[in-house]
Amino acid sequence: MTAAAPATVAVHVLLFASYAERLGFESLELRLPASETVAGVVERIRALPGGNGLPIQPLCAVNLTHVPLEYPVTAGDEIAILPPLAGG
Amino acid sequence: MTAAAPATVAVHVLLFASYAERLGFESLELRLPASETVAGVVERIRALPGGNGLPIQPLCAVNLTHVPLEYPVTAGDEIAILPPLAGG
Amino acid sequence: MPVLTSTRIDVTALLGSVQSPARGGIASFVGVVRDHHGGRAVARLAYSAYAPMVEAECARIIFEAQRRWPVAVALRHRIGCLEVGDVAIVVAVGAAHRDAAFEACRFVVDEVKLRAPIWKQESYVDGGVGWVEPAAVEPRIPAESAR
Amino acid sequence: MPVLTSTRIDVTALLGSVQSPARGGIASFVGVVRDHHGGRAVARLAYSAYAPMVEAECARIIFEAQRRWPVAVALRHRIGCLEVGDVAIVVAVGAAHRDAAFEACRFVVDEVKLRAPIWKQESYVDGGVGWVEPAAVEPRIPAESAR
Repeated sequence: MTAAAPATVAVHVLLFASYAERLGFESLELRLPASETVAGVVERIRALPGGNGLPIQPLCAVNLTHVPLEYPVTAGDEIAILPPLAGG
Repeated sequence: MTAAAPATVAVHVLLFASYAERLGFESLELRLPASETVAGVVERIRALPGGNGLPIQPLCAVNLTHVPLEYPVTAGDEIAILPPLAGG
Repeated sequence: MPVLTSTRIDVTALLGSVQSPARGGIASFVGVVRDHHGGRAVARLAYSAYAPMVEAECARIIFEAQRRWPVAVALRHRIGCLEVGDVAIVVAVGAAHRDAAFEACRFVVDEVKLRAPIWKQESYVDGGVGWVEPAAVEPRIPAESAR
Repeated sequence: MPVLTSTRIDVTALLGSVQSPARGGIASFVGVVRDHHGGRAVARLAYSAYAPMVEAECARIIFEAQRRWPVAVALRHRIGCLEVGDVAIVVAVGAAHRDAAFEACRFVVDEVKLRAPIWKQESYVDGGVGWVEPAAVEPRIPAESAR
């Protein structure tokens, strides 16, 4: 038996408003190692062209709910990186 | 010289709502000794027929302003004895 | 505009009257005649008032609110006969920021209930009538009262 | 009804929707587009949103309000292009008593501003545009979040 190749999961990443403007896109499919966290997703997005304009610790949501950056991601998650909220 | 007759003042007394119902009138001219207080006015109104249904210390106003019972009355004052307020 | 009115209160117009390009937050309170009071079914009611004092006292309340917060205030109270569901009081407050709007609106509603000489006689579905006498709270009497 | 709408918000209809014969107090907040922000004259603005999350988060906010107070809540937020003076948000809360109405209304307004993923781009009279970024406050993350 050989060691199993590290499992990966696919997630959907969404950007909005000023963040979407900086990076030039609003959504992205991303493959990640299993057991990655939201912070790891943010790190990958910040490594893209224009991504260093995002804060290291932005506001994030997973599947329509605010989550902390240590939140684990799983296959199929919708991960949103949110600029400062300005409703109302 | 003889002693001056005690000075008196005339005031207008107003009753409202349940108090006007109890006493059967809404306004009354009253002559009082000078240097009387609102409490003295209330005492006189409570001595009228139906007047003992009023509290000893009702809410009172003089010239459109809430006042304490010790408030002095002067000639021409409009003194209102107010049932519990129920606006809004 | 006087506070007291014997005709239907136009809520939308009052909300509009406290708005301006610089005032982005409008807090309001609308009080409506309820169908029950103290366990009895209310059919309709009649508000009466010591009208000149209501106007004077409400002017003082609005003045006090505007000394505390930078706000525009509109206040109407209906008198006469009202049915269940009719609007009895409207307080609308416009401000640049919502904190001031909310706080001033709450202040004006509370002070009007505590200080405005207005009385309410309810007619019950079972046929009786009764004066509403809230647990008689002493209105705060300002130190510099009357004169 | 969804919270987000791209057409004019009917304030009167929302106030009416939280009223009932048993709910005599209606507190509301109306937020209107102001003509200035940060010292610059605003000509118009555009609200955008992460719409499915706005609906989910606002449903949670209303649920939280109704666990704390016995209230009916109506909430609308406009998106798209707005002019100065247009209504951007309305929160209307009906309750039997005014304390609950005021407190729940304030709660819902505060939580929407803190938690609903909505963004605002202002167009200034002098020609520029800018994203409004309030001093970034961390929204409270519920302990039992997401799943």
